[in-house]
Amino acid sequence: KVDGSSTVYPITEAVAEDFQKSKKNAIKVTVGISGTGGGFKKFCRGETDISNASRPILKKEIDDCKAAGIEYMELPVAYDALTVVVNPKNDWIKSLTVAELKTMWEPGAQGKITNWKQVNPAWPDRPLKLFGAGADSGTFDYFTEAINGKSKASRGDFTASEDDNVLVQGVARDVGALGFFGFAYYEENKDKLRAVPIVDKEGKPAVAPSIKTVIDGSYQPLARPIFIYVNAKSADKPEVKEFVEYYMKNAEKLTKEVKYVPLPAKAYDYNLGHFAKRDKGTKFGGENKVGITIEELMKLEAK
Amino acid sequence: MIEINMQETQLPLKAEARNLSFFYGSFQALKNVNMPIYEKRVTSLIGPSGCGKSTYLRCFNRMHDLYPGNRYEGAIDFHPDHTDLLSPKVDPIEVRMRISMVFQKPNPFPKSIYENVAYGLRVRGESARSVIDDKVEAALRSAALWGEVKDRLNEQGANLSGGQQQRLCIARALATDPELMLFDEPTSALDPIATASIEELITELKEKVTILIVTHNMQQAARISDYTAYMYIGEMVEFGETDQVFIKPNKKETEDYITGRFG
Amino acid sequence: MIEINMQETQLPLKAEARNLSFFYGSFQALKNVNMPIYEKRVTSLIGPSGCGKSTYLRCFNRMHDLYPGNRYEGAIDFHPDHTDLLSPKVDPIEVRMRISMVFQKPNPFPKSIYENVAYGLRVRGESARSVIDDKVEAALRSAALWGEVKDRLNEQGANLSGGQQQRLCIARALATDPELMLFDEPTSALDPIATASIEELITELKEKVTILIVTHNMQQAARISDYTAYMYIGEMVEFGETDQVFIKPNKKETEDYITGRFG
Amino acid sequence: MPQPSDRLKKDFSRHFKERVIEAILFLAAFLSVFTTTAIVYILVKESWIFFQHVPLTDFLFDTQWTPLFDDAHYGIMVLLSGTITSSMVALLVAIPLGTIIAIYLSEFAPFSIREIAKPFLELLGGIPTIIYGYFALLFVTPLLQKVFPELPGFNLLSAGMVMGVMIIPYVASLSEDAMRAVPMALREGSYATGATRLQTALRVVVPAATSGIAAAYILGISRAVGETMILAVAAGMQPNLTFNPAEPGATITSFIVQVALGDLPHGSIGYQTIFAAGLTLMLLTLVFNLIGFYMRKKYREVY
Amino acid sequence: MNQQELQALRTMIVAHKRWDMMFGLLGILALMIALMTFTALFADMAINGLGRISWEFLTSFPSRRAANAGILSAWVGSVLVMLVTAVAAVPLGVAAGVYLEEYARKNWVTDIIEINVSNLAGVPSIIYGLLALGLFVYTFGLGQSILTAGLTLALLILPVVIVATREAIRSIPQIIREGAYACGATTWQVVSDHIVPYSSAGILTGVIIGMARAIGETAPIITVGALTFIAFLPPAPFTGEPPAGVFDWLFAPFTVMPIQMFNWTSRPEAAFLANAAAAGFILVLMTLAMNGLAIWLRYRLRKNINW
Ligand SMILES: Nc1ncnc2c1ncn2[C@@H]1O[C@H](COP(=O)(O)OP(=O)(O)OP(=O)(O)O)[C@@H](O)[C@H]1O
Ligand SMILES: Nc1ncnc2c1ncn2[C@@H]1O[C@H](COP(=O)(O)OP(=O)(O)OP(=O)(O)O)[C@@H](O)[C@H]1O
Ligand SMILES: [Mg+2]
Ligand SMILES: [Mg+2]
Repeated sequence: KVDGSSTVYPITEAVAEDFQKSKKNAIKVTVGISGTGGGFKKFCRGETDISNASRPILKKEIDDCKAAGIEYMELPVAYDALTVVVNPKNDWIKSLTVAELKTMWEPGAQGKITNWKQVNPAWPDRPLKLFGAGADSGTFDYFTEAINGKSKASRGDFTASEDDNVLVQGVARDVGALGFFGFAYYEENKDKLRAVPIVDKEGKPAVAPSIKTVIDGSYQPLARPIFIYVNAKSADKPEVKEFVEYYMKNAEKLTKEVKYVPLPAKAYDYNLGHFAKRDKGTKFGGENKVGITIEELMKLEAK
Repeated sequence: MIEINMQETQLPLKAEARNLSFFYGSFQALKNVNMPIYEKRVTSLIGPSGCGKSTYLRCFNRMHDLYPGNRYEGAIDFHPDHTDLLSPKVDPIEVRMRISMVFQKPNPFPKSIYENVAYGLRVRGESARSVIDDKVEAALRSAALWGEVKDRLNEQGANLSGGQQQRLCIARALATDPELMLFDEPTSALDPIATASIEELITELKEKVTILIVTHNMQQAARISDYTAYMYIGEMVEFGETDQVFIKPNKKETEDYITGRFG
Repeated sequence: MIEINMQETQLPLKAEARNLSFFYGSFQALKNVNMPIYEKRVTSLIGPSGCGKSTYLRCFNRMHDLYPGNRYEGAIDFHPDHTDLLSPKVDPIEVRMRISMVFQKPNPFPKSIYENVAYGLRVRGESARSVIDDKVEAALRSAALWGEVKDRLNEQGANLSGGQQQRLCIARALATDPELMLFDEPTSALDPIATASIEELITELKEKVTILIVTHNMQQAARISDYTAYMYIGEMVEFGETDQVFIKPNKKETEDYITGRFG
Repeated sequence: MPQPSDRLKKDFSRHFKERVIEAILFLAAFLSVFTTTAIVYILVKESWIFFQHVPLTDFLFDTQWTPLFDDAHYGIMVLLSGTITSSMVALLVAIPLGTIIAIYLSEFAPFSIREIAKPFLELLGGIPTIIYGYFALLFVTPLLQKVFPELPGFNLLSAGMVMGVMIIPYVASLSEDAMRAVPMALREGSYATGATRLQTALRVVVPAATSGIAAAYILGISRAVGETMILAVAAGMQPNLTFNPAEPGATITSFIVQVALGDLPHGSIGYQTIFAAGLTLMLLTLVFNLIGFYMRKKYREVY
Repeated sequence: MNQQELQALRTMIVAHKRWDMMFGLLGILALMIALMTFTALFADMAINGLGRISWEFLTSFPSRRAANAGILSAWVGSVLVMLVTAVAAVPLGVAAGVYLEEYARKNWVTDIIEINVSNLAGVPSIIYGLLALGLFVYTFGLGQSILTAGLTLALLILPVVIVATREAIRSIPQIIREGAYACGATTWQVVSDHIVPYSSAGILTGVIIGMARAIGETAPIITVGALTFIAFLPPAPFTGEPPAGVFDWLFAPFTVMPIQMFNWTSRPEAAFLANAAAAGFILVLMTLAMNGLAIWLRYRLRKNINW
C-alpha cells in the first residue's frame, strides 16, 4: 500500500503498474494521492507501507512516527526541477538571477512590486503577474527557501494553484506573467511557454533547465529531490521488499517515461544498498534543504 | 335535434352555441349542442351528474385550453360583436376578461381575503388603492360576505369555512364587472341563508349581466332562472323558458328527470 | 340550555355529546353542546354557514387531533361500550375504524377507483382479493356509482366528474361497515338523481348503522332524518324529532331560520 | 365481530409498532443533528488548538490571510470576503436564471419540452466541477475579457458565474417541483379572471409555492458557499480582502481542500487553520440558514 | 360592451400578452443558457475524449501510458459507491423528511433539526471527508472501503434528499390526509400508502440532483482513503480464493471516476488530458444512466398525480 504526494504519484504509479504485471497480478499494489502530509499521517499510523513525499519528512511527522513506533527508510527517487517560465511573447527576459527572483517574490514585495520595471529598470513598464504553487505544497516550500532564503517566506498576492496545468494557462495567456512549476509541465507546453535560464549566484552562467543540467547539478538552486519512505517493518514483508527493489532497478527508465528527471544510475544503487542495510531515519533532520546537488545528496545518503 | 320553443324570441341574444362538440382526447363529452343565451337573463343548466354541464360551461371561458388534448368543434357566437369564442383566432384572455366564472369547488388563492377579491382588478392593471378598496367592498357585499369578513380582510382566504370560501370566490368573480357570468353550482356549498342571498344577488345582477348557471337544485333553477336547459350525456335534450320546461316539458326524458325529483 | 323534547326517549342511544366544547387555538367554535344520537336513526345537523357544523362532526372521529392547538372539552359517550370518544386514553384510530366520514369537498386519493374504495379494507389488513372485489362492488353499487365506473375501475379517481368523485368517497366510507357514519354535506356536489339515490341509500343504511349528517338542504333534512339539530354560532339551539323541529320548533331562532328558507 | 367494548381498547401491538416506526424515523431525522454535532465537535476541538496560538482578534480583524507563510497572518475576513463575493455572483446568476427556468418549465413550456429539458438541466449538476473550473478559466474569462479588457485572467467573477450555472438545477428543478404541486384549481381560478400566464405564474403560482422555492434557494446558496474546485481553478487562490468580483480571490472551501490534500504535515498549526476556517464557514451558513428559516416561517402559505 | 371598450380591452390584453411573450422568450433564453452550457461542456468533452473511448478504455486499469490507461477500476468503483450511497441516503432521507412533516410536533426540536438539515447542505464536502475519516474509518472500523465512501457521500447528499422530500410532502393537500385518516389508517399507513407514493416524484428530483453531485465528488473520497492506482476489482460475491462472501466488496479498496479524472487533468502530458475528457464524458453518461431510471419513474409518477 502506497500513499502520499501527488507529485511523486506518476513515478510510483508507473512502477506499480509494471511491478504488478511482472508478478502476473499475484501481488496487489495500490497507490493513493492524499498529499505528502496526508500520506505521512497514514504512514505514521502504520496504515501504509510506503509513503510518497515531495519533501523530506518534517519534525512533527518524525515525532508522530516515533510515537507510534514506526521506523522507516528514506529513499530519494527522482528530481523535480522547478522551472521558471514566462510568456513566449515576453522578449525582455533572457535570464533571471536568484536575486531578481527574490525581489519579485520576497514578502516585502507584496503590493509594492507590481511592475516589471520595478524589478529591473531596463525592463518595460508592464504589470507583473505572478503564478505559483499553493502555499500548502512542498513545491512552494522549496521555492521560497531556495529563492527567499526562508521556507514559506513569500508575498501573498500571486495566483496559486495545486494544478500546474492551471498555472500553465495563466502564464500562457498573459504577456506580463511569470510563474514556476514542475519541469514536466514546461516540457509538455513548450509551445505556450518559455523557460527562463537561472543564474544561481553572481558570476555563474545562466542555466536553462533540462534533464542534463539537472543531473549534472548545474541547474541550481531550483532542482529538488523527491522521495519515497518505506516502513521498516513492512520492508520485511517479501512483497514490499520486492517492490522497493523493483522500484530502484527500474526508476531511471520509468522516471524519464513520466517526464521527471531521474537521479544518476548510481544513486539508485546507493538506495538499494541503503535499503538492504535497513538504514533507518532521515538525512534531513526534519527540515528542507535547498540547492543540494545529486552528488551532495548521495553523500548525505551515504552517511 | 332539440326544439326551441319560446314566446319572446325577439329578445337580444348574448351568446349562442352552434353545433358545439367537445372532446377530452378521444372521449366526446359534448355532442352537437345548440343553445341560445339571452342577454340579461338567467339561464340554468340541469342534468344528471357527469352529463357534461361543467364541460359545457367551461367552453365559454375557454378553460379547456389549459389542458393538452382537449378539442372544440362548432362555435359559440358572442354578441354584440359576434366573436366566436371558440375560434383559435380569438384570444382566450379576452374571452375570460369578459366572462367570469365561479367554480364547483371553492378555490380561493392562498392570499388574504382582500387580495383574493382584488385579484381580477390587479390583473387588469388597476392599482389605485381607493378604487380597489371600493370595488372589493362592493363585491364582498354583493356576495353576502362583507359582514362576516370586514374585520379580517387580511386573513388568509383558506381560513374561512367552506361556504364562506365559495362566497369569496363569487366576490372575486363579481369584482371585475363581467358581461357574462358562469356559475358552476355556486351554492352547493352554501347554507340556505347564504344561498338565498346569492340567489337574490343573481336576480339583481340580471339587470346588468347575463348569467349561465349550472345547478343540481331544481327548485333553485325554477326560482331564479328565466330559461332552463336540460342536458343528458353530452346532448342538449331540451331548452326553453323555465316555466315551460318545468311545467310542460316537451320531452319525455326531461319530464322523467324533473318528476323523478319533484314527485 | 337546550331543551330536548321527544316522544320515544326509550330509544337506545348510539352516542351522546356532553358539554362538548371545542377550541381552534383560542377561538371557541363549539360551546357546551349536548346532544343525543340515537342508534339506527338519521340525525341531521342544520345551521347557517360557519356555525360549527363541520367542526362538530369532526369531533366524532377525532379529525381535529391531526392539527396542533385544537382542544376538546367535555365528552362524547359512545354506546354500547360507553367509551368517551374524546378521551386521550382512547385511540383515535379505533374511533375512526368504527366511525367513518364523508367530507364536504370530495377527496378521492390519486389512486385507481378500485383502490380508492378498497382502501379502508386494506387498512384493516384485508388482503384476499375476492373479498375486496366483492366489497368494492357492493360499496360502489350502494353509492349508485357502479354502473358508471364498472368498466373503468383502474382509472384514476380524479378523472371523474365532481359528483362522481363524491359518490366515490361515499363508497369508500361505506366499504368498511362502520357503526356510525358522518356525512358532511355529502350531496352538495350531486345532481338530483344521485342525491335521491344517496338519500335512499341513507334510508336503507339506517337499518344497519347510525347516521349523522350535515346538510344545507332543509328539505333533505326533512326527508331523510329522524332527528334534527339546529346550530347557531357554536351553540346547539334546538334538537328534536325532525317533524317537530320543522313544524313546531321550540325556539324562535330555529323558526326564523327554517321559515326564512321555506317561507 | 368482537364485543365493541374490546374493540375500542387501545391496540397495544399496533400502538407499539407505530411507536417503533416513529422512533426509527426520528432517528433518521436526528441523524442530521448528530452529523452536525460530530462536525462541530471535530471543528471546535481542532480550532481550539488553533486559537491557543492565534488570538481571536487577529483571526477576525487581520486583513491578511497567509497562514502558511513564514510571516503568518490569520485574517479570516479575507477568505470570507472571497466566499461571500463568489457566492453572491453565483446567486445573482442562479436565482434569476433558475427561477425563470422553473416558471418557464412549469407554466409556459409545452409538456414535451418540460419533460426533456428537466433531466438535462439536472445533468448540469452532475458534470464534474473541475470541468466547470476549466470552463470558467478557458472560456468564460476570455469572453468576459473581451467586454472588460481590464479583467485579470483569474477572477471571482467568472468563477462565480460558472458556479451559478452549476447550481441552476438546484434552484430550477426543486422550484419547478414546488410550482407544479400548486393545485390546478388555483390556476383555473386565476385564468378565469382573465390573467395571462405570466400574471398567473407571478401572482398565484409563485406565492403559493414560496415555501418550496425558498427551500430550493437555500439549498442553492448552501451549495454555492460549499463549492470548491471551480474557485480553486478559476479564481486564482489569491487571498485578497475584496468584495470586488473582478479581482482574484480565495475562498474558505478552496483553502480547506488545498490544505487538506496538500503536502503540509498534519497537526501543524498551518493544518489546524482549516478547522478554524471550516468553523467560520459553518457559522456563516448557520446565519444564512437562520435568516432563511425565520423568513420561511413567516411567509409560509397554505393551500 | 361597446366597440370602444372592447378596443381598450384588446389594447390592454395586447400589452399584457407582450409581457407574457417577453417572459416566454426570457424563459427560453434562460433555459438555453443552461442547456447550451451543458451542451458545450459535454460536446467539448466528447470532442477531446471521444478518440479515447473504446472497449479497452473501459476495461483497462490505470497506466502511466495515457494510451493504455483505462477506467475499469474507476467506473466499477463509482458504480459500487453510488449503490451504497443510494441504498443509504434514499431511505434515510425519506425517513427524515417524513418524520419532520408527518410525525414531528412543531417544537424547538423540529426547528433545530430543520435548521441543521439546511445547514448541512452548506458544509463543504471535504469536511464530510474529515468527519468520515474519524468516524467511519477509525471509530467504526469500516476501513478505507467502498462502504465508507458510500456512506460519506450519503451523508453529503442527505440534506438535498430531505429537503426535496419535505417539500414534496408539503404539497399534498391536507384533505387527502384527512380522507385517509378517516378510513382508520394509522400514521404509518397514511405515510406508506399515501404520503410517500404521492410525493415520490418530488423525492426523485432530490435523489437525482443529489446523486449527480455525489458521483462527481472527489475531495471527501480522497480523504477517506480512496486510491488512485488500483489494478484489481473488488471481489464479486462467491468468487476468488478464498471465495468472497456476498458483501465482501463493501470492504474492498477502490477508486472512483472523478479521482481518476482529477489525476489525469493535473498530469503534464496532453494525452492524459484527452483521457480526462473521455472519463468526464463517461462520467456524465453514467450519471445519466444512473438517473435514467429515476427520471423515467418521475415522469410516470407526475403524469398520474395532479391535485
Ligand atoms: N379531464 C377529463 N378527462 C376525461 N374525461 C373527463 C374529464 N373531465 C370530465 N370528464 C368526463 O366528462 C363527462 C362530463 O363531465 P362533467 O364534469 O362536465 O360533468 P358534470 O355534468 O359537470 O357533472 P357533475 O354534476 O357531477 O359536476 C363525465 O363523463 C366525466 O367523467
Ligand atoms: N382551522 C381553523 N382555524 C380557525 N378557525 C376555524 C378553522 N376552521 C374553521 N374555523 C372557524 O370555525 C367556525 C366554524 O367552522 P365550520 O367549518 O365548522 O363551519 P360550518 O358550519 O361547517 O360551515 P359551512 O356550512 O360553511 O361548511 C367558523 O367561524 C370558521 O371560520
Ligand atoms: Mg360539474
Ligand atoms: Mg362545513
